[in-house]
Amino acid sequence: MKTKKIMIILWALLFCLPVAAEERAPLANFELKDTPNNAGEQVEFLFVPAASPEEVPEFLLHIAIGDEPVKERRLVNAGKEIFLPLITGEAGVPVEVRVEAVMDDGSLKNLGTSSLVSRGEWLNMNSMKAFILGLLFIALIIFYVGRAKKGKDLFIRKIPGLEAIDDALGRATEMGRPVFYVPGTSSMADVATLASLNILRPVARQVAKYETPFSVPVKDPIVVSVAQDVVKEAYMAAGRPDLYDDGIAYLASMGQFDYSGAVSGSMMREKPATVFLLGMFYAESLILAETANSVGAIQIAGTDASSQLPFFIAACDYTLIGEELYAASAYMSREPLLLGTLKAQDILKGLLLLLFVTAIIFQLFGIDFVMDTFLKPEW
Amino acid sequence: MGTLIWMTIALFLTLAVFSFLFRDNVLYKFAEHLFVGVSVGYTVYVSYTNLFLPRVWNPLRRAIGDGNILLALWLALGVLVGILYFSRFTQNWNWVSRYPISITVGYLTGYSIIPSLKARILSQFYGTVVDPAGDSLLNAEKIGVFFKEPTLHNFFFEAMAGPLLVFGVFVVIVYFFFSFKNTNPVVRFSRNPALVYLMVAFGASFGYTFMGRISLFIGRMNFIFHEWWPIFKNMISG
Amino acid sequence: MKRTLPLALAFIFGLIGIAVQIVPALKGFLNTMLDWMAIIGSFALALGVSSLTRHHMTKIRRKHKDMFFSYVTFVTMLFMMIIGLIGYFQPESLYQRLFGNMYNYVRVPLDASMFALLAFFITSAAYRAFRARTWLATVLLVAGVVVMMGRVAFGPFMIFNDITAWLMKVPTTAAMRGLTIGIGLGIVATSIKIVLGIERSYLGGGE
Amino acid sequence: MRKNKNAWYEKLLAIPKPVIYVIMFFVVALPVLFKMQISTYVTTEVQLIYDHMEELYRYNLENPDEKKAVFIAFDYDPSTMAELDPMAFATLRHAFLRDIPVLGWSGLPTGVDLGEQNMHLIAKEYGAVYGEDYVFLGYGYPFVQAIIALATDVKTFFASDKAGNNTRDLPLLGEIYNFNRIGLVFTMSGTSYPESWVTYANGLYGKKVITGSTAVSAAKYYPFLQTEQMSGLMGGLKGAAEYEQLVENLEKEIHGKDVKTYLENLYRDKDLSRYDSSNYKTGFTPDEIQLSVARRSTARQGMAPQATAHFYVILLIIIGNIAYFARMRNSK
Repeated sequence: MKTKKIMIILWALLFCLPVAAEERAPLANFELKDTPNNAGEQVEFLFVPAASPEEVPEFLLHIAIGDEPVKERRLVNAGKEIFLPLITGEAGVPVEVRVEAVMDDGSLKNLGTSSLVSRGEWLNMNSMKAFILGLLFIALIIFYVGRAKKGKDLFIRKIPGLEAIDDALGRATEMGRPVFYVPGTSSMADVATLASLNILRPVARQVAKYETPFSVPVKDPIVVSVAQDVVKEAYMAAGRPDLYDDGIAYLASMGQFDYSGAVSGSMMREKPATVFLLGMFYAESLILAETANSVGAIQIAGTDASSQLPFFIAACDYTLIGEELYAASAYMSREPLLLGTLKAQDILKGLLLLLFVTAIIFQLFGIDFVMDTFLKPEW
Repeated sequence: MGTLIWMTIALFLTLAVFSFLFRDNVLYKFAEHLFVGVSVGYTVYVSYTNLFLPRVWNPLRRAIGDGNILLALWLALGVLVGILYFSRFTQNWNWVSRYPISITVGYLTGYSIIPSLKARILSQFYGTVVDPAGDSLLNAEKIGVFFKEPTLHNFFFEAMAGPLLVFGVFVVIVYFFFSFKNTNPVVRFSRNPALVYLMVAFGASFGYTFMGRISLFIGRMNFIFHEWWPIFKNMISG
Repeated sequence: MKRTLPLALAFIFGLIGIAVQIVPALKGFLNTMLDWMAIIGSFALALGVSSLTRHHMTKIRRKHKDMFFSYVTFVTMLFMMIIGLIGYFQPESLYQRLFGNMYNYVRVPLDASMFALLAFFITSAAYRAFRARTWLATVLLVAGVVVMMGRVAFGPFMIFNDITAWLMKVPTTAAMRGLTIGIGLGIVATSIKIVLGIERSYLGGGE
Repeated sequence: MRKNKNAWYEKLLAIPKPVIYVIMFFVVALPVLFKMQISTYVTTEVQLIYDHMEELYRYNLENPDEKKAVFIAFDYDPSTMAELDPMAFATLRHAFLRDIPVLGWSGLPTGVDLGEQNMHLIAKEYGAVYGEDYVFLGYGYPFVQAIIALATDVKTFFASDKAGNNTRDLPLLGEIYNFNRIGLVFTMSGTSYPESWVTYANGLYGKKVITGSTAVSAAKYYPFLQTEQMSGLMGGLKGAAEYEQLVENLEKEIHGKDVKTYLENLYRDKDLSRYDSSNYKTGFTPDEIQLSVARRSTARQGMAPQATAHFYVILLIIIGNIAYFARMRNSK
């Protein structure tokens, strides 16, 4: 008897189920999620409307973040999922979102709430791949610097632009005309500027030895002081502190085109025999290079700005292409420390190329593993 | 009338700059030095109003006002470090200015490492394995498109585009190896193809940019003929 | 003090620069750090102005034949600073209008005209460089001319437009990407050298 | 190798720079001075833009109570104005000609004034009323949040527009305040903003995105056209000139051949109280009419000197090479 009753109830329930399920079919699915790899300053609200736009044209969100007053936002039902970043500002802030459906007759229907406390992570996993690659690079550098210090001879191929420096300086001396050195038109934030200052040192030393007039017009105030130090030390190293003057490296101007106007003007007036254009350049590259050509100077240019390389290639006598600018300080000084890093750089490049080729081959067979694991940058 | 005077000044300065194309002259010298003066004066003004006031002075005052001693101290420390630059004006203490320089250089170079590895290395390699849509660059389907419909367009744009791109990236990277001797077969083999890729790229980029540079000059000519001249004409005619 | 401390500072702040990117909790600190850099940089401006002043003072002192123009630079520089700052504290005043006009009718046209000089320079550079001296120079020449034609192609010459699109999409992208990767490695190597103290030229370079 | 200094090829090889420059000057200045125009060939990617706008116009005709708007993002500043202004003008003209409502903002702080100014400038030529026919919201910052705000209600993001009006008081925004009623998104930019528009407006909300870019960055957007993430593309002055041409043909069809008379009579029979003089002053001075007419062909006028300059430089290169080969042959 009892069993029969239970059976009836069960049967009844079973028949009711589709009805109940239909009633409980959500009009929308939504969820608050913690944004990974951040300091908890933001959480995400993922909203997937399930009802058709005719049935529910709009949804109404009540967003409560921390102690702030509750904000209302209308969300139009376009049948697409929507992803809403919510700014919490810091970790540990409670967030609550209550969702109501605005039915086609204008009535509101509560769909429930989702809440969470924003959380910060210790490590940004998105940067880990790059970080590990950086560590590998450091390890390689330390290894090869050690080898170089032990006196292992490290081969380095010829870089024509750098081979030409001595001749170009000699020519200026013979002609009795000055040498200009432009260390790019960017600030210290560009590593190319530092690479250029690394080359400035041997150039300045040579210039001091030859007693050639020297001029280093600069655009950035911090670069001026560094350039002054570099030139001063180089003159001392060459044994000619008497020739040094703080006016050798000077600030010509601070804007892009006023700087190039001022430098071109000086070039026209002082007629340098040799002009170095090394560092980061923007559109002004060609103004400087063509003016130098007009006064008959030998131009040795080099930049890592790939958009300016075509102009240097077209207008200048010698051009250090991209990476050669960075290799220059090792090339010129032949210091084991610097040569070691250059070797490490090549080895890393080789490893990356190998990885790249492997990834391509695997990808051809439909295996994304290598590519996704090692190369995919995650932001 | 006032506008016309200012526009005439602008016209005069424009022509003064263009006169440099023929030779260095008094007009250009004047324009050049005026430009430097105006520009540096303007930079100082902008640095004071957009940098010093909102990012140094106001936060410092606010931090002190709010009792946020830690932030105030940190900002004050920044000011102190900045003041160290002034040591360059002295004879014996000018090496002190190396402190702010090494802080700036150290921070900025350290900061550049991870973004460079990501944006300039990893994502460039990744983009050479698959295109933005996620298709392999060495895609057999695209080569198939060519065999189905063997037109020149399909050959270059579909079948060969991916493989040639991958090959080009490879040889150009190999070209910039510094510590391998020329006898290395891979290095020797990739030398000429790499140079061809580089020269095509430089030539094409040069030609591509030409238009933008001409636009700039057209802009100046428009100013003279379509902005300054009508106003000037209206002035003298009535 | 003269050398070790600066190297140590570069090392410490280099590590901070790396840390702010891999530890999200330091994000707030990142902004403070950027403010710090801005503060330190704003003091360097004084160095810049003094260097410029010195350069022109020397010209005046040595009675250089262009000393008149050095005065031009001085006067306009001071003029811009003074009217700019007065105008900033007295909005809507004559000073502010004057400053605006100096900007719009002096600085802007000078900037645009100097930039426009490139139209001439790019022509003379093309004339000089685009010659079939060697086979590589021929490649440069052909690519350049084809793209230039493609940029203004019309009617039956539209084929050049297609070739241009292909040249930009395939070989140019390939070469630029190869360059970018190499440059990226160069930047990282140089940065690591500086943080580790292997490269110290920026401190003057003496041992 | 003995050089024959008087040979013709030596002279050609050593053309002095000033000569090259002077010819260049005239090659560009003369077409500008004489307002030379060359007929433009309309490419598919620009024709697409025109077709999308016309489609929107037909939709609005069929649904007069549920009109859809065009959204224009002026994501550029004075440095790229020369190339992008003509695109903005043509787009605004097309919209006002077809009575399509326009919403706009700028994603760059330095572009805000420019964008607002341009909107009023073109609106004036068609008697469009601020707040009813068009609205300029201001500075869309932070950029991505601003785009996402367009998915909900842009009025909550912009409590007031650029001019300081409460956005809830603007009748246009009462009706059209989110992507549901926006048919097309235009972005004009020399930056990478169009990519963000594609990611968010197209990727998340399926909006048609049309890009106007500088000549230099146009190349990188072609892949987006192929995948239809972008629904049209204008690159540089050339793209602008094509669209300008299409819009001018349309205008002639609607307002007749003589734009001058149309402009002179525009405000004659209108109720001037609807216009707020802080946006623009109704009526035109002869100077303004002249400028308005000239502005209708800025891009096409730029095309002629563009083309002549290109041909000039190609000619120079050819001369240089002929002379070079002649020298080679003679020295052998």
